[in-house]
Amino acid sequence: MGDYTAREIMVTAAAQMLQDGQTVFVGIGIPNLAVNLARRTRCPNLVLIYESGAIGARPARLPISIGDPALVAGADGVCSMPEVFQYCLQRGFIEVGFLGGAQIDRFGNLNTTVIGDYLKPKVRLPGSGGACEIAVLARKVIVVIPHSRRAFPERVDFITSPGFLGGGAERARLGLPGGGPDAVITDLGVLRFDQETREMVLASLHPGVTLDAVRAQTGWPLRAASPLGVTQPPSAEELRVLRGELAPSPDLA
Amino acid sequence: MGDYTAREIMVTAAAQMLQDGQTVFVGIGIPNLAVNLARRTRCPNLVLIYESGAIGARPARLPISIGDPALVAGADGVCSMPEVFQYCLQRGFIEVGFLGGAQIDRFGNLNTTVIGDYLKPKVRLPGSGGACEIAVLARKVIVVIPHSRRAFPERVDFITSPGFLGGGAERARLGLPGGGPDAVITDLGVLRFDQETREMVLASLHPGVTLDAVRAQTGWPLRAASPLGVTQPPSAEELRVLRGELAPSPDLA
Amino acid sequence: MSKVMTTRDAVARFVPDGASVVMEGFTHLIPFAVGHELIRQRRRHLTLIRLTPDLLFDQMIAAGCARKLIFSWAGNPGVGSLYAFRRAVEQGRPRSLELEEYSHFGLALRLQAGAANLPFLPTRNFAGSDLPRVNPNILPVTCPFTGQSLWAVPALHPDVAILHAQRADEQGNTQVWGLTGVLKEAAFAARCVVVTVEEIVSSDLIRRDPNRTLVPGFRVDAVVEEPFGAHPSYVQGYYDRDNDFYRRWEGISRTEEDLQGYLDTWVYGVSGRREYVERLGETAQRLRAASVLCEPVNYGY
Amino acid sequence: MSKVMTTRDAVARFVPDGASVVMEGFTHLIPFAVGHELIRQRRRHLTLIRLTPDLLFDQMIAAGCARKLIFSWAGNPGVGSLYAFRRAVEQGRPRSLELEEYSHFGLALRLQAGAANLPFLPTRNFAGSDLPRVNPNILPVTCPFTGQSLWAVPALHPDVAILHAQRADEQGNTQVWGLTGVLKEAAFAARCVVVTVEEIVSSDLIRRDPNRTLVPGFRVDAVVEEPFGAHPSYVQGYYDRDNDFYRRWEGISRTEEDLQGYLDTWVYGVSGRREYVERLGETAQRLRAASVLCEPVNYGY
Repeated sequence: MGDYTAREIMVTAAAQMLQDGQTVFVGIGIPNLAVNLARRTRCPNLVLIYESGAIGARPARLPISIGDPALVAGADGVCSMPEVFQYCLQRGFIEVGFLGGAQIDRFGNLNTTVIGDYLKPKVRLPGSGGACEIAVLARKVIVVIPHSRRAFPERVDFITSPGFLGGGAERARLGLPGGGPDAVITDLGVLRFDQETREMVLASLHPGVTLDAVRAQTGWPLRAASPLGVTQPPSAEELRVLRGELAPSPDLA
Repeated sequence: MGDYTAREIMVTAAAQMLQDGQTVFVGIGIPNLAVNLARRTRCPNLVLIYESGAIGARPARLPISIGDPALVAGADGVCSMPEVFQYCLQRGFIEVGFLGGAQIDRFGNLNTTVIGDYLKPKVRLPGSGGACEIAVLARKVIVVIPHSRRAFPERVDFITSPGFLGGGAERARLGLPGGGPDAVITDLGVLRFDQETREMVLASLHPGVTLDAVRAQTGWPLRAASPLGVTQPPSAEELRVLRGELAPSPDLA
Repeated sequence: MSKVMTTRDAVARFVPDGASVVMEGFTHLIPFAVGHELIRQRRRHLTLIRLTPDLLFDQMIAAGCARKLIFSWAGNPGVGSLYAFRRAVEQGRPRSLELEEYSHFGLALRLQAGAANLPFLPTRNFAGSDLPRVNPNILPVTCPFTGQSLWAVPALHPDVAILHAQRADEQGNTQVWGLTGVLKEAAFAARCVVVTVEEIVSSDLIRRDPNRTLVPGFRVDAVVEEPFGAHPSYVQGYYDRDNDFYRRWEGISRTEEDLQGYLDTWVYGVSGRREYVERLGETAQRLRAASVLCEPVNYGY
Repeated sequence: MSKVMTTRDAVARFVPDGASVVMEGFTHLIPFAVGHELIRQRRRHLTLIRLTPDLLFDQMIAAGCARKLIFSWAGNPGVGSLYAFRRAVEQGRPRSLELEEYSHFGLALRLQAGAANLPFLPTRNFAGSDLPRVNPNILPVTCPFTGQSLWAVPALHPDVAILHAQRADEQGNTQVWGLTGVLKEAAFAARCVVVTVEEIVSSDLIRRDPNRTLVPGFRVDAVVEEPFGAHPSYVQGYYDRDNDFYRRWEGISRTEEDLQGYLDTWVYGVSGRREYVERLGETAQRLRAASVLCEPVNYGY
């Protein structure tokens, strides 16, 4: 890798998937960084919507939570949560939703609920939050998740947030309104979904990463696109913003 | 009659049915006068809710419409109309709702939709507005309507706002949440409903009105309570408020 | 990405003949400026949607714009009838008018279902009323938990929502105070949204009080600055309702001739709202709102 | 009809053992003062309801108040786990905890159905998720108009709603700005409502800006003035979130001993919120909000 961290290229790869003027549903962590980076660089007219009810947010500091007061001050508006979920998300106005998770499987289904059995969990995770509805209802979903064998099992222990379910036309058959996962961004590369089988396919490797390294961290025989691309690394401008305005505030250091 | 008009005793009879602290759904016309009179006299803590969304209104002038700006200035709050209908009325928080109409029948069903056939009406009336939901959902309903044979037919041409339907237990059987009509106030007297048959029964005559005069204006053989009461006439204080603060403003003269 | 345009352009661009148009505002904020422009541009075969058709739709019906009316209360509040509406329904003049009729709650719920993109919403209303008998869009639904029978109405998705508001910025972030009625539901239910406002203001002013934003800019297609755009209806903080005109409407609308005379003078006879307000003259002055300011609140953290 | 009382009295009067209690506020306005009083009064067998249990319910679970949790996201946002919650679920300590789990949308909708007094509300959410498989309160429903299958959740009617807000008058007319989350739905869904506020203000101040009223007084049973009542959560315009404390919770909650030590000092060791704020000392000063005032608007007519 170059002069940037694995986290930084995840952020910039996610930011590069956005187009100016889009209406984006933002989560915490890397998606939050990615969207705020895009807004400060290529996409000044991005509309940031948080499930907390902040509409058109312009946070002056990097919000640690999706309910941060900086998301309200200077925003275009505030909605109640029933309104955000119904009038924005269910109504189909969210063009891009971001998701993360503890596990993702080959058809893009996500688990943030439990590791192990639901009633006797090995690890109890936080649960859905707004993830299930983003997965079902957003026009498209971008997943950001670090690559590991544990995080990329053949099947997830629990489908919190449906991707393409069993693959093929199953998602469409069940009538899910949203388009489902469009890309998965990890610390090793970017993955897309086959338009027929809906199986995850490696689309690009981050600079310096090998296909074998990705396969070693994936719990099923991972297909790779051919030709296999190389992810565009963070630009100097992006790194400047990420390490400057978007650096965690001192009290979060 | 004494030193007051038929309209004035309708207003005071309606006002006298209210208790301080009640949550009241207010319509225009006489109910509006009655509720504002009660608030200025016996019931300073009456909570006035208008279907327009004004909550705890304290109009400084007599509102000509239920959407008057004087209902907002100085009110406790403002709700959207879906909230008023669902969170206030359907939730069961409205203790008293007022209704008027072009026709009322012996079981308290009201018509404000059409005279004649629905598809080929002789007279097209305004329709339900909020009346249907007040009739179905308010804990109890007080009807204010001038007495005439035309307005008191055996059966209404159209049930806009259900009272006790065919009488007896029919309203309960259909599962209407609200208690239905409690009293009907006319320019001749006050009528109540038999607890068994749910038929309208004359409860009191306004001073100087005879039972025969009421029966002559009623489209079915009207029963009268025994003993038959006499409606309490407007007090000097009530008349002072009605003719002073609650007189129509100059531009409405 | 300014969305600012004129009323004339907004109407030409977003409201074709045959469109279904919701024009909301409960007593407050009724979009008369756009209604008059629709009459001037001789729009035809519209499906007009409002809880309270009011003088606005009475004028549009008289002018021949309407094919169908979806409504819940058609009267002149506190005054009397809408005579153009009654002529259309009772005598088919100037043309017949198809009616689809709800109660306020029912029609508000149709817009709410549309805004939420649900095919239906349930209600405890309507039991015992004859409304479901004459309107096939009110159907029973069974609760999957309790087995209880309720009534349901389907979503309404008008082609256009036309709203008037106190203020918006150039991107369409629209702020309203006073009565909000079903404005938000109408805006989210519709396919596109035209907003006229008393004032186009800076985005900074909007963003200093985001809780006042009723419709966010991403939902708005056109913004028009149209002062006095709601007269004879009112705008809280700007001007009072012209109750005198509402009362006079009872006389004006009683005959087709008088109503036509009104339209000739006040609608066809002016090029737009600015000329209309000039013609209003000192009536506009008389209606100007007193200043009754609220206290500012702190958004700091 | 003043409804003003102390937190101690409000808890004693409105929250019996075994009650179902919704304590809302999404990141903003979390009612910690009342939560700590519930712990101090050793309330038991509560059904605790929140979209995001947060540190508040982690503390109440550790203190043994909870029998059941109805929730949709149980974590420490941006930081890590709620370890008392996890110990209860994974190891049954200090006692087992029954879970009833939704997504945010699902649980918000249950409160909305409760507020609207509907037995259920439909949603296009949940298709394909395993949530309906583990929660029998998510059932299919068929649209009577389109025949489409959707999912539905039932109404939730908690015994008590506990909310914190910026201000209210003595009658309970409660004003909120900034994020409102599901506060209104919780207040209307519940059987009774306790509101703590940063400031009890004059009714005149409230009535000068009625659009800011989120919960009208007729819906409120008790009003308590409890400055800093949401710390370590925040109140827009009053104080910032104590993000540092949220981060330190990761360490405090990891062992039962450290968590108990926290409760001994900050909950059992103080008589109420006033002493808690004194103990916070200059942290409270540090968190005080800057002044970023909005412009007043005109309610005149």
